[in-house]
Amino acid sequence: MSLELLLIVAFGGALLSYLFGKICPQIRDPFAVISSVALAVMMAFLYGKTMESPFYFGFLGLPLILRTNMLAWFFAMAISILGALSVIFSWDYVKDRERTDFYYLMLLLANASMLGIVFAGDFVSFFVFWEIMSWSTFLLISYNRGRALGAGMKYIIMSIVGSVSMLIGMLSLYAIYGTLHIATLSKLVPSASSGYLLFLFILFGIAFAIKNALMPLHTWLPDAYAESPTSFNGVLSGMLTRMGMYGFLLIIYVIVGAARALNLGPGIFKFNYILAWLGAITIVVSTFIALLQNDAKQLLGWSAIGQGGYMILGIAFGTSLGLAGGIFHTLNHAVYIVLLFMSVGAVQYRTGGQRDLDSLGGLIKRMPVSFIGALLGISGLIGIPLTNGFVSKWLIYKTLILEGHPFLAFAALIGTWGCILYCYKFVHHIFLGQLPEKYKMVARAPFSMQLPMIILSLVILLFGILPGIPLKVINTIGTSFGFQSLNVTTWGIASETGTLNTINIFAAVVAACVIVWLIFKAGPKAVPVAQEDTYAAGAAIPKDRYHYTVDFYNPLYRMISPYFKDFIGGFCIKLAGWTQNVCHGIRQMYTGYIGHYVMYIVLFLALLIFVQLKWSLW
Amino acid sequence: MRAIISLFLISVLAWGIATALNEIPFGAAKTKVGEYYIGRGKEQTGASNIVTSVVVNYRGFDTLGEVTVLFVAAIGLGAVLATRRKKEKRDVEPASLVLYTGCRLLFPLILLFGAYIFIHGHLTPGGGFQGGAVVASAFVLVYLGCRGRRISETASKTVESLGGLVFIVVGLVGLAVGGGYFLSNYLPKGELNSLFSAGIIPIIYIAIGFKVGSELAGVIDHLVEESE
Amino acid sequence: MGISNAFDFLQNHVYYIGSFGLIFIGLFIMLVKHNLIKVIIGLSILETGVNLFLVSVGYISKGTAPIFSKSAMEAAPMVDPVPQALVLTAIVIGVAVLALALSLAIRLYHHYGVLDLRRIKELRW
Amino acid sequence: MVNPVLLIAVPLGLAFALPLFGLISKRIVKYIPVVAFIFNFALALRLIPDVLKQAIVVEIGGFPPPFGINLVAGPVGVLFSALIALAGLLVAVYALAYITEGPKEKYHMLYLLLLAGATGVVLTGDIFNLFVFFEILCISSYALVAYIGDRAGIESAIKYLIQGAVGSSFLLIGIGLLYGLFGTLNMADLAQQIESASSISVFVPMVLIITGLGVEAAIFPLNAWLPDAHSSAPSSISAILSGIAIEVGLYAVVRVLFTIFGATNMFMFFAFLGVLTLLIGEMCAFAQNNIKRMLAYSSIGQMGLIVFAMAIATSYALTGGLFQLVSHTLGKGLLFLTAGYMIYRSGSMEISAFEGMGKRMPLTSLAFTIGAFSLVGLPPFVGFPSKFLIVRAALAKEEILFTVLIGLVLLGTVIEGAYFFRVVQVLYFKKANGNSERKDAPVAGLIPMVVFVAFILVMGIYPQLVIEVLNSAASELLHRMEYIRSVLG
Amino acid sequence: MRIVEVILAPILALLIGMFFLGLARKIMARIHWRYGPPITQPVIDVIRLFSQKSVSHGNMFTLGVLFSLACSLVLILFLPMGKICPLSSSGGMLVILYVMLLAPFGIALSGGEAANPNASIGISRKLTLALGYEVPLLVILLAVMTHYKTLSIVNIVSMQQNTSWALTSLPLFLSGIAYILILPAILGIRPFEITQAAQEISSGPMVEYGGSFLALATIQHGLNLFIGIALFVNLFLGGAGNPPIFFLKMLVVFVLGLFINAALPRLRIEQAMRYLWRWPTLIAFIGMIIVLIIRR
Repeated sequence: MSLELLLIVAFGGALLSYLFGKICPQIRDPFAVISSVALAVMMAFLYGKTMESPFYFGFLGLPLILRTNMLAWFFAMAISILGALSVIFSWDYVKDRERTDFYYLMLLLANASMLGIVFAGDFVSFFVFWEIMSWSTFLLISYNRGRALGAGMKYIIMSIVGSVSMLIGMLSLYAIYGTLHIATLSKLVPSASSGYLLFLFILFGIAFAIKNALMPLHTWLPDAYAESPTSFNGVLSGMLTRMGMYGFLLIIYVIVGAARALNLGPGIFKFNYILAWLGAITIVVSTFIALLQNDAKQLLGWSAIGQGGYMILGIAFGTSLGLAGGIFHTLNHAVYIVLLFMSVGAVQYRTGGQRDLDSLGGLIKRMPVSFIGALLGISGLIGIPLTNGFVSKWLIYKTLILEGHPFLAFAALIGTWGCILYCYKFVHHIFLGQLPEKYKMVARAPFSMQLPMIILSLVILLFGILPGIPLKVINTIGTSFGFQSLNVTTWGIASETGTLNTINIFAAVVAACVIVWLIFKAGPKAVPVAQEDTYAAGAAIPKDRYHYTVDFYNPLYRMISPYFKDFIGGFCIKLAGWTQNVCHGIRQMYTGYIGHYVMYIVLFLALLIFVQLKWSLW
Repeated sequence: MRAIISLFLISVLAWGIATALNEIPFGAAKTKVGEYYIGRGKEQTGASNIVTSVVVNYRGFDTLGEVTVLFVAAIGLGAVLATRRKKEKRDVEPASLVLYTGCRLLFPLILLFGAYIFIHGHLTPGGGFQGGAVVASAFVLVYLGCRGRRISETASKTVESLGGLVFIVVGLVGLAVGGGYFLSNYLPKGELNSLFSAGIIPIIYIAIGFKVGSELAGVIDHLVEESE
Repeated sequence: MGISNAFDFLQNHVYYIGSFGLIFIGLFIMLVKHNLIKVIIGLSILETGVNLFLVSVGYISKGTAPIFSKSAMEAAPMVDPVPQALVLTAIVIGVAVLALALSLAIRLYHHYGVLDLRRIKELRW
Repeated sequence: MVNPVLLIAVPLGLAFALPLFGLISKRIVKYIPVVAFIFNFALALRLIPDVLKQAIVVEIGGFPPPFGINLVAGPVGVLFSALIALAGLLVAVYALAYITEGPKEKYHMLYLLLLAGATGVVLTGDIFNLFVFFEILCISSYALVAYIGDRAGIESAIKYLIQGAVGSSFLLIGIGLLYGLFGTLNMADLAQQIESASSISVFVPMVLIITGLGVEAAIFPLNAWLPDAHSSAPSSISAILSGIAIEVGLYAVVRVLFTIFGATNMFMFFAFLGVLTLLIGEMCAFAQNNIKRMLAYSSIGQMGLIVFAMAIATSYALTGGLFQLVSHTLGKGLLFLTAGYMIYRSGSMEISAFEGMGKRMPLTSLAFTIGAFSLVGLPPFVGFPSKFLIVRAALAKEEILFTVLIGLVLLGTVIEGAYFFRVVQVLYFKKANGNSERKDAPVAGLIPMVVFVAFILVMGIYPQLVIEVLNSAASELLHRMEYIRSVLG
Repeated sequence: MRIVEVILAPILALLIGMFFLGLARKIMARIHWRYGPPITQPVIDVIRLFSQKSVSHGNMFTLGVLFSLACSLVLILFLPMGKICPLSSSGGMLVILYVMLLAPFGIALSGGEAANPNASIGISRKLTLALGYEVPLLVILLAVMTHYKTLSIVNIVSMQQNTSWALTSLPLFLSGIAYILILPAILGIRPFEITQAAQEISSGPMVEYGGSFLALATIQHGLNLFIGIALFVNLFLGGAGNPPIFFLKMLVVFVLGLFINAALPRLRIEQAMRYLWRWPTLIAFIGMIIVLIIRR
């Protein structure tokens, strides 16, 4: 199973589905599904393999290299599985849209390029795939037209800023070391001067922070998440955004190495402290902004920004525990955010694209599978014990507390508590409460949507109850970075300062539930009643809008809304306006009058002569 | 205001150029290249007019370009003014008989003079361009004196093309027979100071003369037509 | 520097001064005049100045035209023939540009009805 | 060995003969440029292997330099000739269907002459000869800009002409001064005699020449003609002007600076100037709503980038700069060609008029998108390796100043991305208002687009294809002495 | 032995919780100069409610309540009561923190499905209030954990047993004060009972509960009282060597709290939030900074 073959399958699948779409549209969808599932299956066979092979020599004399190791495999596996699920989900979702061939092409291309990124063994191929990912995503984000154009624009401009800064960083590596081969660089770079390392971190950091939506470089994300097709949100939010995490791991732990990276800078202004604080700010601010959102996808978008902060917090301190937490959280977040977006997507699909939280409600009765998906999704997001999010968050908190950063831990924890509020809002506004009249006849989500949701729900529980499965893989990654191995058991992590043992919790919860259920059963059976049959102090119950959603946490909103606004987003918009003005100002230079133009020519000449005569500068 | 700025800028330019000119004393130039041409031009090209030998032979490629520039200008002018060509003919008042006859009388004479100039380009001051300009002046005279007369566009085009082609072909033949050099003077040089001397120079100058004459005539034709 | 020195200077550099005088006059016209025809005239003056300059570069004191004739087979000194050849080319190019400029001016006048460049500013920014 | 003079002589001869062909049949006229450039392209390709070994010096008329004019078909010259022939060929094919009105015969003649002039500029080894060919190039472009004959065309042509003429006059004064100083016009001979460009008597002619050439090369304060001319010309001509004419101007500047004067002291200044040109060009393009003006300003920006790359003056940088030049020719040529038909279909140059073009002209829109991506420098298109090389070269200088400058350059890239992506969005993601019938460009229009796209992709994926030529071209520019030796023996 | 503990602990907690509920009513009545119900009244109520009919609004309505109660029961197992701590080694404080938050969340999910605006308003207040007191609470807990450098609550208790109570030792003194200030909010008693507000929003989240639902909710409330106080005792009063002393400490804390709070009027939710995010948070932060300084 060579890596070239994998990438050929990935990219070839993308192009072929486009062609099939043009030639015979009936087999396009099955083909896309089969190719992406096949990719996931092939990926599974790569488990535990380590290899490296140059696949192309034609680029400016730089060999392009593919390599795989545990880190790459871990990300690749997640990408391919989530990609396959997203493709399955898309089957019905985009069926009736325009330009579906284009959609599939870009979706599969984005997936394939992500695989390319994680398998890239040198920076050129890394960058190439990175850019392919950027523009294919740009085209997909803009796919919905209308407001999506602005979102796509934001995304691509920030992406270009990121890639530009990465380009500078990577080429400065090339200029100094004469190679872009990651394995070679990881031997050479650690001996560089601190200043240079900081320079590298800043440049690469900008690129990865933009992709990972770390504040203050997050502005593209909420709009991009909200406006892109919901079926693509899975890919976008699950792994694509987290390529920034992969990048951070790559630059911090693979290239520079923990030994140098963690002691860079003076005192509390160490590089990783600053990174961690940015992560913490990201968590708190975006959590509270998420609380204020009334658009399901905007809410999830802001939530995803905040979750990105957890991952950064996890990896910032370079302990094996935190690293495991950060990487595991990346995976977990991918699983539940994809699930949540799919659930929103299913609702949108059935309600005609409705994603305004204030207009929905009561869909639990019509779309139970989507509800279960959403419930498990938010459980993971909150980190309820026995769901996957709990384990990774536990690891992160524990790192922060034990490393003596209670303020960061506070930020992380308060993020979680805020998260409960918006998660409840999300579930309550869409699925609970009163079912509006117009959605009375809404059908269940089609099977192609239910299937991925069910799978992901099971994954959430699986990783929550048996976290050892992924943690063992992650532990291998950590040891490959040179950290000491964790004591991972199938049920959790054992250590002196607080052990995690999910089986105990699991047993306790099951026992408690059984007991409570028995007690409950002891009483008389509850009578199911209709929706309208509620206590209204004798007043008539209106047919519609008897569902309290608008300004749900009103007192809280009033308290926090002056302080938690997307100031940076506003600033970016202002910046764009200023740029526009400056550009308009500059072009006034071209007045249209020939006399001026000739004057410019003479001026240029006279200036050069004058300078040389006066100062003999040249 | 602009005038002041302009004056200032120009004075800076003047300052710079004056400084540069210090190194080029007037009237003292005797360059290696010029010396070479004067010294060896006679034998190498067979033309007694060294300027001509420089123009057509040593720097013949420039001249090819120069011809092309004029050609470009003529076509460009035609292209620019082309869209207004299709105008209904306006009645023009005919010139007086004296003028008319005088023009018709002078026309061949001027043509002949022009031809003389370009045919003797390698011997006397003058050459293809000068001769061509004289030829064109004959057409100006016709336009002014015999209003309504036009040269045939096809004919002038053909002459232009042929003139240019002769230049190129003469040059290309050099690749084959003249030692592999473009525009090399492969024809017999003849005796200095005689009409049939200087190899390809007279041929090229004749071609240029025809070409320039017809081009300038064409330019004038276009401009006259436009201004009517 | 006495009057005679100045006169000598003038005499020695009269072509340079004249040629660059023409060049700068032409340039000045192009910089300050609004009328297209005047600008083209300025261009023409500028080109004339350049041509004059080229010729004067090749001048050799008391030199004759570089043409051999039966009477003057080896008559020394001859002026440098190269600038003369260059000037020939430059003149033709000048003529070509001028002709094109005039034709464009004619067409411009058809379109705008004026030749005032301050009013011909549709293309800008 | 084939004589490189044919690269100039054949198009010239065909241009002269074109009216005669026209007499035979009006219809074959438009195929003549195609034939000419097929010949030229094949010839240039044929020359490349020879030239890589050693530069071919052709003496016109058999007179040894510096006494006769000579052509120097070094790697640079042949590279440019090949590029000119390629772009010329493709645009000529495009023009088969695109040029349907006006004096077509004259169009094709002027077109041939323009490119013959451009080829002359890049091949010649004599500075006055360079001036002459430069004038051919300029004058034919003045005429072609005015080809449509509307208000905008004429106005921009006259502006272009006046600025160009002023520039040419300066150029000529500079050449005259040089001749007065050194008594020679041969570039190699001049180079041999000039030791330093710092003395004022050499400096003044140098800046006069650079200013003169710089007008055509669209260096910052000298480029006011460009947006007007490029936006008003027929799109095929815009493609050539953007893709060839200004590049050739830049070639001339570079040749003068590097080979003749060896003005290493000026490079820092030109690096700044390049960045300034880039930023101003990109910012002006950003503020445009007119597609062709936008592309024209973008050309200014690209020129700035190339100037910057050249001014770094290491072999990496020159390779990168030349590569960027190639990629700009391909990218901008493609963009203007596609924009031509989109304007034709929508009847307007406003970007907003292109809404829904992705449906109406799918292939053309796709080509436009690829061209735009390539110019922004996204892989796997040709703009990426070229930008890659430039950035690498700037960083390999290991000077803070160049790092800052490259940062500014890449800021320009960001702006460029912003406006190109805006257009791409308009093409694909806005609903067409009104007519949305699907009708692509005609075949003769599509073929060159496809070929451009193919080149963009192939060279983007396999830059090794040209890198050898570019490397030796860079070393030709960099090693002045080699050049002198190869010409003067 | 472990099994016995597991079974015993919840039952004990249940009994004590119900006792506290009754005690609260009794004491409040006494303060109001009334006689008040018997202390066993809550137990009687629960038993009575179990025999009554009830209505259900759907599966989530039912499951939410069960889930909430189950979580509270599980939580008991993580809290050491004297020497009894059945699940001491399964995640420590973080698990406790999380599970503490699930009980209201379960009620919220359940009440949410009822489609009664009163319930929704109550839930919104309840969650907001939870966020309000969690801010100082988290700071307090983090200060404790940072000070003792462990996440395990058992370790914290044993460390206090070896030295002195956290409340009386310097670094954690302020944290303890802050905990006391937010304790009523955690317990959901006056002045922080706006979430229930029987007169205004008909008991808020519980508005649709009847019969066994209400019984379960009441039990849950009792357990909640137990948990909040037990946590305080464990963290700041050094836990206890054996269960009776532990319960005694809890009783003292509870009664003192009741006396103080019974005199206060009910706060609106903004007032409550403003209060919680001002003084207790400030004090907690100062406490945390002191802990950090001492740790250095």
